[in-house]
Amino acid sequence: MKLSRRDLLVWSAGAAAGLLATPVPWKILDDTSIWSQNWPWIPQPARCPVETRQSVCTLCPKGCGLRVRMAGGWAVGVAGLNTHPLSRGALCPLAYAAHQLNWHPQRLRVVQHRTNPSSWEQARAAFAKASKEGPVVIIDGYPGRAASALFETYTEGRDGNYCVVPSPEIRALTPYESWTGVPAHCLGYDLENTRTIVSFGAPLLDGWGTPGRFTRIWADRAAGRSDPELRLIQIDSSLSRTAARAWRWVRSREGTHAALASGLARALLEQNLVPAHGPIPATTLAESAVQCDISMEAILELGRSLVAKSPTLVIARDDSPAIAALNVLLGSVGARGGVVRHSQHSNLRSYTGSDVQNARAVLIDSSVPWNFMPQTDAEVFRFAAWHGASTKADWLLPAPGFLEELTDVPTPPASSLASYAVAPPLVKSATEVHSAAQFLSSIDARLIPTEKMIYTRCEDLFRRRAGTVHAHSAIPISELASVQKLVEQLWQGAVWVGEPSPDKLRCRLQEWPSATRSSPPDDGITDWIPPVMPALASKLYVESTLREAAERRKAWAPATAW
Amino acid sequence: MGARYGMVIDLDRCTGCGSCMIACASENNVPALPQASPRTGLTPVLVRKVSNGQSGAGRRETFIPIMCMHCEHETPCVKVCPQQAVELDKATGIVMQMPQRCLGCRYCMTACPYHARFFNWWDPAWPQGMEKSLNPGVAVRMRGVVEKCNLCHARLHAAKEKAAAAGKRDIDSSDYVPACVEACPTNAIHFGNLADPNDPVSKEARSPQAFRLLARLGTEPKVYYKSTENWVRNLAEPNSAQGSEVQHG
Amino acid sequence: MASTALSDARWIDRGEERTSLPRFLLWLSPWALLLAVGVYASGLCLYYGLNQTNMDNRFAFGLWIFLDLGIIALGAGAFFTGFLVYILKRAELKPILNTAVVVGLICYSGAVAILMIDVGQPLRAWFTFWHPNTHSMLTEVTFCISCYLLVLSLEYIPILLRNRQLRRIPSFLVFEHQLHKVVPVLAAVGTLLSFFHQGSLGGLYGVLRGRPFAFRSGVLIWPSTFFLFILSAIASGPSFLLLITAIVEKVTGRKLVAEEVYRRLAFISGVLLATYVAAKSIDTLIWLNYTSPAAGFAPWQYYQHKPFGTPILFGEIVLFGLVPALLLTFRKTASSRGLLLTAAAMACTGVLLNRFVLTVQTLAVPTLPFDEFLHYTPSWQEVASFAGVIAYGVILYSLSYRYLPLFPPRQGKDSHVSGN
Amino acid sequence: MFPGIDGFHWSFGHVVFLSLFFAVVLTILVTIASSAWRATQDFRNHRAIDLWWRSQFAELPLADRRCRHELAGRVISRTCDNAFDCRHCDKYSQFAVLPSTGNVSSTGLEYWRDRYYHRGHTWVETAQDGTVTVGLDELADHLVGTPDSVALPEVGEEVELNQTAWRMNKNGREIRVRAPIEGTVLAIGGAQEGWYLKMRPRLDLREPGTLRHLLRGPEVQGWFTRELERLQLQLRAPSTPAALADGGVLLPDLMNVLPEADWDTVLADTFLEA
Repeated sequence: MKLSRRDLLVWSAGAAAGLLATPVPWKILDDTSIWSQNWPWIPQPARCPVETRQSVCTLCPKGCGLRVRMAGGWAVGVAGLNTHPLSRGALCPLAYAAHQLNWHPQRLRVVQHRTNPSSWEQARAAFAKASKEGPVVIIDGYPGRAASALFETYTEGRDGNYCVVPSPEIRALTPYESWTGVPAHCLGYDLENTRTIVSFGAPLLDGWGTPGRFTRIWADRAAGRSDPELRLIQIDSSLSRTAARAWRWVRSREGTHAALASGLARALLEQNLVPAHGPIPATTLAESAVQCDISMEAILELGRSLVAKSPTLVIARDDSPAIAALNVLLGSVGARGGVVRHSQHSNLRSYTGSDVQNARAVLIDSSVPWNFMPQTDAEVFRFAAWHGASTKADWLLPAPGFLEELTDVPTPPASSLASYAVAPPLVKSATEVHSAAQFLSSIDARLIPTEKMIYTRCEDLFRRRAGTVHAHSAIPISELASVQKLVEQLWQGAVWVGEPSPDKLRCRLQEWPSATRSSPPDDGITDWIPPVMPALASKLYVESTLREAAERRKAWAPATAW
Repeated sequence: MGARYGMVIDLDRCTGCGSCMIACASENNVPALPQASPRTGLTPVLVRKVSNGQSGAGRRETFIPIMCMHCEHETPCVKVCPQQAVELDKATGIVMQMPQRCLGCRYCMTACPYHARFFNWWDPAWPQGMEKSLNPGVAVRMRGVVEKCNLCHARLHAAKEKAAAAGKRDIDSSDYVPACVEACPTNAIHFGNLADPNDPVSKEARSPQAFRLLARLGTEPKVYYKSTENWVRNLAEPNSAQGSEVQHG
Repeated sequence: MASTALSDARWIDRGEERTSLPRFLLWLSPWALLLAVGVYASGLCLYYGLNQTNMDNRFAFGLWIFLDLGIIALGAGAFFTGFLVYILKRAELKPILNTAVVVGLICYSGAVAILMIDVGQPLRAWFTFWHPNTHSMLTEVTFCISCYLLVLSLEYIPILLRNRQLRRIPSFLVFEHQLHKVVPVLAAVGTLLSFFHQGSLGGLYGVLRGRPFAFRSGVLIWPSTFFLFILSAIASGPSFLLLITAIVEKVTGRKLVAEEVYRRLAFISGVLLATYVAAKSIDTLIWLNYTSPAAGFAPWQYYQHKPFGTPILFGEIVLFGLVPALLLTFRKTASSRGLLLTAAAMACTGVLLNRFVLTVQTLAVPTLPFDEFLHYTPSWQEVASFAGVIAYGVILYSLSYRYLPLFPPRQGKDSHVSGN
Repeated sequence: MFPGIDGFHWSFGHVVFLSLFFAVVLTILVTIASSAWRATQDFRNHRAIDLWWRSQFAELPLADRRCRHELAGRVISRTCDNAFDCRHCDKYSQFAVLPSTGNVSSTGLEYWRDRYYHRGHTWVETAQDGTVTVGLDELADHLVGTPDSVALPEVGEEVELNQTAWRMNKNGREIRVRAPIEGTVLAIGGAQEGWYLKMRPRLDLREPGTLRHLLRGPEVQGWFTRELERLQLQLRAPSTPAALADGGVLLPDLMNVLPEADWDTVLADTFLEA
């Protein structure tokens, strides 16, 4: 029979109908959902096995332990390291997205000379030239590292200056320098053993010190208890995060912390709650009550609760000596659960404006807060991983970003014990970057490269045979077979922690410091602000109303959301 | 009846740092877009700041992390989804959202009394190169679909695979910890199996200090809260509550 | 009206007075412009996504859903008239049947178009037919509305084919002739579908256990809003038809249907509206005293937010419910044109208000104790799409009125007064 | 919903819901399919043309739809409900058909006793050989006068009752002349001998019913009278003189005489154009 067009039509219609009865077309239809999920412009995560490495965070000097999830040579996740003795598995919120930072649009990728693209060669030449002409000043924001030592030796060589921009915690400890003769960098708080903490505006639960350290202590011993083992008394003008969770919140007028401190001292003395020897504050109880807008009874009551559970520790946000003096009055300096000494560093000079007076070249390490800027006509070489707002420098030199360089992690500020850790380079940098230390040793061959120095430091630790290495378990260093073992451990994210410093801390107070607010530091830095925020920080600063507007402006605005 | 995963969040311990929010977003490849706002952002865990409404020295504030409550009974979102893109997993009690089946009608969002569901108003995007930092375990959701907390289902999946590889039937509870739980610096979020009476979490859930938000709606949420402060516990039910959210303009 | 170049007289039914083509185009042009803007806005929403709107995670439904529920309610006149004429054999309503169909088609097609923009993934809209969750009211709505839209277009075909030129084509006319015979079947199906989706649209919010402001107890699987929506829809539908017809008469300055048709519509609308108001009041009382408190919400909480205070409740039930119901029911008031139209307009407003309260206020009132009362202002894209739909409606109706026999041949057609 | 689709579970709800839904869809499709099918059937067995005529007839103004018995004055008023198909009209026999008398009309319009008139203003004249002649009547002639162009059917073409017999064009207006009877065209007459068609009717002329649908005698009289009244009204357009006084005589070639009249309507009413 011949096939007419009609037959053909009928046949194809039947075929189509028949096909509908099979799963094929329906399955295909269903799969379009998957296709519409994977449009070419929607980024897809890499498909590769994930391994976990341990390290230490070097974004700020607080040295928190990290567990980094790695995939295809890149960090894909960050979590706290529970075995870390100080951070105890906790991190600051930003750290959880720190692995994004290296890809931040604000990442500094090329050498910039007054905002024009330049090269490392030109930068080296310029620095060499400038350093021949006159003294070099190197400013460090993270003292105690091998790199810091390198900076020191370099400047010593050429009658330059090496000085440090201290973190707020260190700054708060500076008053004790003059009273104890111990540099602030070597002092810390024995939070683990104290039972009453009076915080004058210090954000203890909001990123103060090594974040995990206090939050864990507080959570274990204080949170949600009507009569906690650890009493946290927060003195704040407004209901801060810490105040909201503190055992007591004492509301005092903005900027009257020092006055309140003096008032408290008077209260303690008048009620004979402390041995009355040594100087007496000029401010009377009544005066401070008026200044702080608190009733005298409240101050007296506060005084009583100060000594109800000892040891008591007073922590200030700024470097006001009047507040520091309270610790002296309470006898908490050098005592258990008070202000203690953790190690013997050489005396570090905190930065003052005079340091850069006659300098020809100023080199600013990437660890210096971005908002620090020396007033000088010298040529400024600034190392930075991210732009932040630091473009004022003559030279902008791209430094290694998060987990991109080998560096050692000395004792964090305000720690009660000395510690030492190493952050190995886990990820490679997309572009050519050099740390300030590498930069200097590439100029001056006589300098010992940091890698070598870190190794020698490990050798010292091993030779001294004091303290413990905290890996998965705590091992006394004396039990380690060789230096290699120690190095191995440290490179895998272990932390060495020293013993309490043996020599007693002596403190004498000639006269009571005035309650007038200490002048703000001449670099204008009062708080550590990250150069940029990881993109995900927008969850806190843009996509929620969790943070106060002011806070958001301060932290987010400079960090220029991408 | 398999496991019933749930949480008890100790509000006394929550300092409102927001680590959970960022850890969650990082784990689940949630994009962070500059054009987003508190009302259009994607925050599967959202820490909300609540005050007792007073000012001055009498003022109290607390932080309440809100995530999907994984309602057990009459789950509002599951009931309304027109195309089975939301399902209550019988084996785990997790309310699963299947983005590749969602058509973005947002009916489930209007159904959820906790505002724990979020719509992808924009195409997901990351700065140049940052996609290399995405978590390989989780697919990125596209524009125009709804997403929410699925208790880090990728981690549960990994834990199951691990157990299977070891030839075990049940997963090791230490292998399955959602990102927010892991990240909390004060261990305020406790995670466990509410179906297991010996699980510390189910014990905690029965404590007198424990409460659930809007429990009287009868949806049996599986996220419990816990507080020693009365005014905080009163936030559970609208007509006994005094508090109000602290909005920072 | 000699057949000049710019004349479409051949397309207009003989003996029907229609304005000249230029004037007609002039009338259309502003609407066409509006429509163009609407299409552009919708295009933006489809291309760039719903970030073009001002909706957000808390106000996940906005102006569009309100529009959909509103116009679908008003479009109910279509199926209800069909029901009355074909099923209940109320022949006196035949004159407005065609208008009812066109209005219905406009309302439903407009609503579906908006829905397509409103979903985040229009490409996956068909998934509802694919993985239907039969427990979801929205599934029912989707199924019924899509079917009913089909029915309406089928009902529209006969009207279309009766165009003066089209009916010269034998096959068209014969097909129309045959189709006309089965229209009653379609009307019956349409009635079934409409009853269901009008109800399900109400159920849409009534089942929201998580939104005690909207949640209602009910019978079987249907919350009370299911039935209230059906009632309010069939109550307002006739009023809307009445209004439209009156407006068309005003615009064209011609008498289209007998006064009796108006009265009939008004009466039906009035009686149904009265029934609705009664049911609604009972439902509200049950909700205020039992349903809502059981969920832990004291009723006063809903109405403490201005401007959504108790006045809105009063307006919904009394001012725009009871009042028009009485005005429409009683012959004395209904026979006065002014009162009649006012009442009809009020009835429609009342139903729109009800839809507004259920869609917008539900999302605005807080659920969590520490929630704020939310505000939301639609973006210009939303408003423009909205306006676009209205423009589309006006245009489609104008064209249908001009070229199709929407209304019975005018009395006096036989006296051969030549058109001007 | 179909095999191979993951994550879909059947439930009782699905069975009920989906079957209901598909029942509805089926109903809708069946209705439209059936009407389409029946339409094609109509074409197949030639009912289509009749249907077409009937539905057009329904569109005609009442005046054009008067029953012949009314025209003849046998009933007061009656509208034809059978599309002028008196052949199959049960009412027809109820009235005796009177023989026609006289052929002179008072209207000044002549009609022939032996001609059968169609409402479309055509007449049929039978010949002994069983053929018929079809032509335009007086009134139509007066209206159109000499057309600009005429399109007659081919010889041998089939012409259907009530369908187009031929087309004329005048002053840009197309005029369709409806065929008074169905049959085959045998010959056509040109301009000089007046337009006409010679046809062989499909039905046998000896059958009494064959020409029953056409008007005769007094019916024509009444019909003409009414048609003239209509014209009077319609042609009394503003700014035109009385084209014909009552009892007056129609002017020839009215379309040229009164160009501004509503010819659209006039012609349509005259030639039964809906």
